Amino acid sequence: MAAATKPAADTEFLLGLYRQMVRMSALEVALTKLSRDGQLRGSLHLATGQEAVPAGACAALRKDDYLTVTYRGHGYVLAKGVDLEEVVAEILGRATGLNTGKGGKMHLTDPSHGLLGANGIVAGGIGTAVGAAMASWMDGADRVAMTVFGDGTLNQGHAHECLNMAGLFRLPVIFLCENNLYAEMTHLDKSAKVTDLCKRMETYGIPAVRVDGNDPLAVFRVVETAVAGARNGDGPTFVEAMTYRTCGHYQNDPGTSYRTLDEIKEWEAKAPIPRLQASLYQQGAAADELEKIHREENAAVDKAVKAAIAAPEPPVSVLLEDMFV
Amino acid sequence: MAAATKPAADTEFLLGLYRQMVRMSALEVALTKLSRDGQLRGSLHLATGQEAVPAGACAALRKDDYLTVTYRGHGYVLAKGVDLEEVVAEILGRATGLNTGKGGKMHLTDPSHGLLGANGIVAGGIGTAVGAAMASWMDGADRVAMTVFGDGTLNQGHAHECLNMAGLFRLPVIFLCENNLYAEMTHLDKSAKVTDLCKRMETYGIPAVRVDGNDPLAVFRVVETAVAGARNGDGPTFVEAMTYRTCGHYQNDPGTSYRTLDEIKEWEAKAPIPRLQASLYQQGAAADELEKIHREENAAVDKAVKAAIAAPEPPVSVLLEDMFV
Amino acid sequence: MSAVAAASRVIGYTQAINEALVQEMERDPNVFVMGEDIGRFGGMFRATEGLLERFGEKRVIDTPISESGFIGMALGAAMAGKRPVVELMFVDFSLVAMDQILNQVAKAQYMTGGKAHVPLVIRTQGGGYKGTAAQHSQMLEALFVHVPGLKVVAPATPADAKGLLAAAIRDPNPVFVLEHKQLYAAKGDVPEGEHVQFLGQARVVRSGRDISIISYSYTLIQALEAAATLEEEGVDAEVIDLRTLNPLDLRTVEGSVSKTHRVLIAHEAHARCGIGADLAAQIQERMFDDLDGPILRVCGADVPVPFAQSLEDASLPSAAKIAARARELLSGTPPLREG
Amino acid sequence: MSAVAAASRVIGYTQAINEALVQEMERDPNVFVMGEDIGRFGGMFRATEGLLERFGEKRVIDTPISESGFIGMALGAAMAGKRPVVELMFVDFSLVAMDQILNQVAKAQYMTGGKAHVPLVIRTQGGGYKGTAAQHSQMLEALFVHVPGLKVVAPATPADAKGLLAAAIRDPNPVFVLEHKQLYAAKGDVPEGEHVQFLGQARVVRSGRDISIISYSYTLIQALEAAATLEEEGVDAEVIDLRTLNPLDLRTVEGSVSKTHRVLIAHEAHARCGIGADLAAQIQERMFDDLDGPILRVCGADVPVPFAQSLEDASLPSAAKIAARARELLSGTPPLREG
Ligand SMILES: Cc1ncc(C[n+]2csc(CCOP(=O)(O)OP(=O)(O)O)c2C)c(N)n1
Ligand SMILES: Cc1ncc(C[n+]2csc(CCOP(=O)(O)OP(=O)(O)O)c2C)c(N)n1
Ligand SMILES: [Mg+2]
Ligand SMILES: [Mg+2]
Repeated sequence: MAAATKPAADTEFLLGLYRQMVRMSALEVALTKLSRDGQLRGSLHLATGQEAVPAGACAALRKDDYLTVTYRGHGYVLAKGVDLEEVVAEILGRATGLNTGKGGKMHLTDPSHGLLGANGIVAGGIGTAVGAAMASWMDGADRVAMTVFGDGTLNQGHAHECLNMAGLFRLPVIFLCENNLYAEMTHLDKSAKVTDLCKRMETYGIPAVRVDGNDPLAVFRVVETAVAGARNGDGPTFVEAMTYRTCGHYQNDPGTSYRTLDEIKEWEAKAPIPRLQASLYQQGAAADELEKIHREENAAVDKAVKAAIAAPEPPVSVLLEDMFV
Repeated sequence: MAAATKPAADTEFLLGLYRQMVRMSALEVALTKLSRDGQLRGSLHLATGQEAVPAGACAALRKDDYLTVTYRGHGYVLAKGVDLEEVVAEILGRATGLNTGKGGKMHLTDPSHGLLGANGIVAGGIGTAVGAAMASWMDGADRVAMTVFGDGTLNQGHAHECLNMAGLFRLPVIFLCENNLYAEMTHLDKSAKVTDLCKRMETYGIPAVRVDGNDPLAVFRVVETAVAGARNGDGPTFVEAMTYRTCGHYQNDPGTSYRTLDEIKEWEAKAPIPRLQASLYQQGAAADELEKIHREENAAVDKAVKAAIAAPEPPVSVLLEDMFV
Repeated sequence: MSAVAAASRVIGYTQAINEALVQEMERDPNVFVMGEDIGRFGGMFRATEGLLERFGEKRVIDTPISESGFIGMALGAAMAGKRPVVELMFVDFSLVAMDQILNQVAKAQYMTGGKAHVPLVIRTQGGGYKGTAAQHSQMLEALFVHVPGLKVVAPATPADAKGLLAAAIRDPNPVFVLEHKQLYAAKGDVPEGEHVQFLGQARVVRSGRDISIISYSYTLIQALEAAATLEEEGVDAEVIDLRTLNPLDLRTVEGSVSKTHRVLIAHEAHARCGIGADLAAQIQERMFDDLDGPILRVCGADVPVPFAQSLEDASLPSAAKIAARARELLSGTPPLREG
Repeated sequence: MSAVAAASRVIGYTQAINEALVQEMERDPNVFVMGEDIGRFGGMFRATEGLLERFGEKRVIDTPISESGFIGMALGAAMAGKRPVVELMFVDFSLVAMDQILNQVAKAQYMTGGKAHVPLVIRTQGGGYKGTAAQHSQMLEALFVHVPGLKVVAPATPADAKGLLAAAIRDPNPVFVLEHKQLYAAKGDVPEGEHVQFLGQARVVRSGRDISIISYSYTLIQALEAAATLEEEGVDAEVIDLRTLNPLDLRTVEGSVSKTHRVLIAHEAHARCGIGADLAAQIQERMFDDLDGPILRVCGADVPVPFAQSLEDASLPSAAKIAARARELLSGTPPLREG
């Protein structure tokens, strides 16, 4: 998190990004297994192949910066520093969960890390982030907010209203759009005439940058710049991270009925984890070191899963609690 | 209405536009009086100074073309050919009203003239028009739809969603925006960073034309072109008519607390009725003829008002009717 | 309509919906469907599978994620003579389109003095029990009943899913059809061929003399289970499926209450200002002297649907809770309302 | 809070609101207001007049016509430690922001297991009698009560308008404050200086023994008028102002019912799934044996509010209708519910 001050291409920093991606991936593998085994309830929206965006983007944020994400946002939640065990316990509906089991995967929220919520409604959390940015702007503080959403989300009215106001008031907020080409099963081409999402920002007077979303360092750099601008009073930035989910939209979608295998393979070949691995090797990182990261992250996830499974479900006695303070 | 085939600058045609504007203005004068006398309930949103837009735009539509307007849309309703007496009776809440007194001024609706409704919700009728255009597109018919709204409306999510879909499906719909610089008391500058509304259409892939909204002939010409395109399968057009309401937002707003008198005067000098009058004189129209139009339209409005006042209110027995067919 | 019992076979609730759509789209070229991922993909719950291939892309319209926009467009299309059947993926998402649904669609006929005709169907699904948490598990029918202007239907069986949807499509008014995600996997006898029911008719699913259990949608299944349990205990429960929530079939309800004198209403939606409250108020208004005890309710707890299984179970109705509440009512000493 | 009766004077409902805003903005720099035309212009109903001059443009924020957006922003600001007081010009417009209100604001505290804190106030106004027709005359409180998560307040007097709004702003939870357009012109005794009431407390406005008339908002004024008429006829009506609709003060209601044994509920909102239905259901559940007759209601008709005066009058409650319904109840032979 404090990485923003690091020289960006430094191997240690890259290893940090790598670790984030590996952690996220390890979590996805574990969750997929739990879901198949019937131990994870509800829907599971993975982001396989998109790991570089959360890793890179969150590295540019401070712990106290605000963040809202979506049902597909577990990578950001981890990269923002939220406790892995609490996250897993929440996803498994345990009393020890981040939100005492009441929220579940779609509603992971931890204000102590600036995480103002994942969301189950497309665009639903955008206003929250823009409003948090407004609070910072009111106080003349240098905290910024980031809100993450997909390509399809720009067609939802709420997104439009918030983008317009962020542009109007010049609020310190980063709109991070993961353009993975599809909204559920609908290709970008079928949801808007104008598929150049950066161009669509001209209507709001919000500067827009497109970035290779499978390169965590590239993502980090553009978000870092956007964050610096926002802290500095320069207002919002829209970042379009070009990426792809090589998995389906959710656990019951193989993802192949509306996409060609060629397209999927093409993107698998550009998957961010092997790609960063390759460049780390090029920079002289030791295989040992990378393996150790995998081992550690797998172990951490494993431990978190075991702990969650061992933990109790919330007792019925808390059912009516937490409605009102 | 059949005017679309006329040579546009023909005096007779201009006289027709003039008559529409005069009718609308006569109605506004009468309604203002009724409102002051306490005979007209609810709010009254006038469009003094904006008469050229409805006159010009509706002249480019066929009777069977669809139209949705706003609380400020009485000018369109008349220009679309809806019966004046029924309109006035509705505005006065009479059983003889266009909508049996149930709707009132904000909800004037007459599908037999393609009028699918005025609306009390900002942007609320845009979807209706776009959907009617979709029906026409499905049938391969050449009916088009027009929807009228103000500058402030583009900041409402529903407008965004509809514009995007109209662009995507290339529907035969004309988005007619009356840019009168204010949304209620809020200047355009204070509601969006980007105040070039035509530019905002780029995000939807919708061609946009700006026109002098105080020149009914100019409005007619751009709308005529847009309509021809839409009938021809070329999809939607956005028309931005630059105009100004020289009255307040509604009957209790003098309109002076948020605008300078200079600004108001400047626009009063450009008011469309005297302006067209001047050019009609230049084209050799006789004063008699114009006076006759005023006389006739005043008389028609007068008659409509008298008839409405004499008409009964709807009987209580109909209260629960019209919910379901 | 369906006067002669047609041949039937056992099919699923989803297939029954699909049959109704095919049936009505074949019958009337003005019927079309619209929604997110309903065409190429066949719908998140497979209800629109095969329609695109069969009816083409001007009658099976995939939309962007713009519920307010496309419901508004459906209104315009309906006013222009079409018969749109919109799929709203989750009823929870109705909240982004509420102005179009409640201020526009619901009011158009009345406030135009009958000049606007809005033959429009919104199909959607709600309900919990699947761990989909607070924003994907709601039952929001009360909102669509409170603001007048929509007929509201909630089929509990595959046969009703077909027959009520067909009726909704033929109805000249806007109809809100609330399916239930737990029912998509349900199977049941469904008439082959044309099958159209009447809107506004409740059904006595199980006849009994001791207590009237009134329910609808998925909770109806639980009510029947509860009735079976009660039977073993010597209680003869009548079970009524409301099926249509607006307009209400009060005649059927009254017939039952005048026989049993005891009423239990069960539904999954929240209690406060819910259908159960509404029905209880109406029953006691009309039949106060017929009642041998208070009208009780089993409802979803008045909290957002929690994710964890233990809490979700605690928050939602079950056959056991319905049976327990019935026993309390019959024992004559009902405690205060739960929760 | 307000334990010692402060000096008071007669002021208007609008000014009372304005005083509460000034009082709370002076007290807590985190309180800010936001909405359409509330700053430079002072608000369509003048409730925010003078605030911009006094508190500057970072605490008095004029917004574009983007209700969903700015209510979402208020949520974020609240979670970030601010205390936003949003003005929604008409409650009818809440429908364009319903996802933010009911799926986001209302659920945030519960579904985060209490981790999110949402001290947010939405101030708005509803109601008819002014010929503003179907989309500007609604009373939609039932929607905000049905979906749990908001406290809902509806002040009927200037003193309550001040004291309840101040309480709402200080409350750590999201509070929906529903004012009434007919009340803006009302005048009444309002304490000077700091005046904060408790949320969740009903008030016995008029004590009586024969019947409990329960109401709130503008209809409360009509209920009091009806009680005065009834008094002339020898009927001693108790009138209760609910004031807070969520949570309900059932204790006060029960105290009254156990004394009068007859209940009439009056409100302007639609009947079906309304607050009256909800309260009736709860009262009969808890106090069935205390009731000497059915709980009756006077509600707005279940149609969109019509424009014409004759129909609007017919569709909405009045003192005369309340008195008439009370007489029916007392005569022991109430006919079926109107409409
Ligand atoms: C208002 C609303 N409409 C529809 C949905 C169903 N839905 C969930 S995810 C999704 C697609 C979102 O696409 P995109 O914004 O591209 O994000 P991605 O899932 O690709 O990350 C849809 C339509 C929803 N959750 N909320
Ligand atoms: C959803 C909604 N929000 C707010 C309002 C209140 N309102 C009525 S007119 C208006 C201004 C609209 O401005 P513009 O679109 O420029 O149209 P104009 O009135 O200038 O013709 C507003 C905010 C409303 N009717 N609906
Ligand atoms: Mg996407
Ligand atoms: Mg304007």
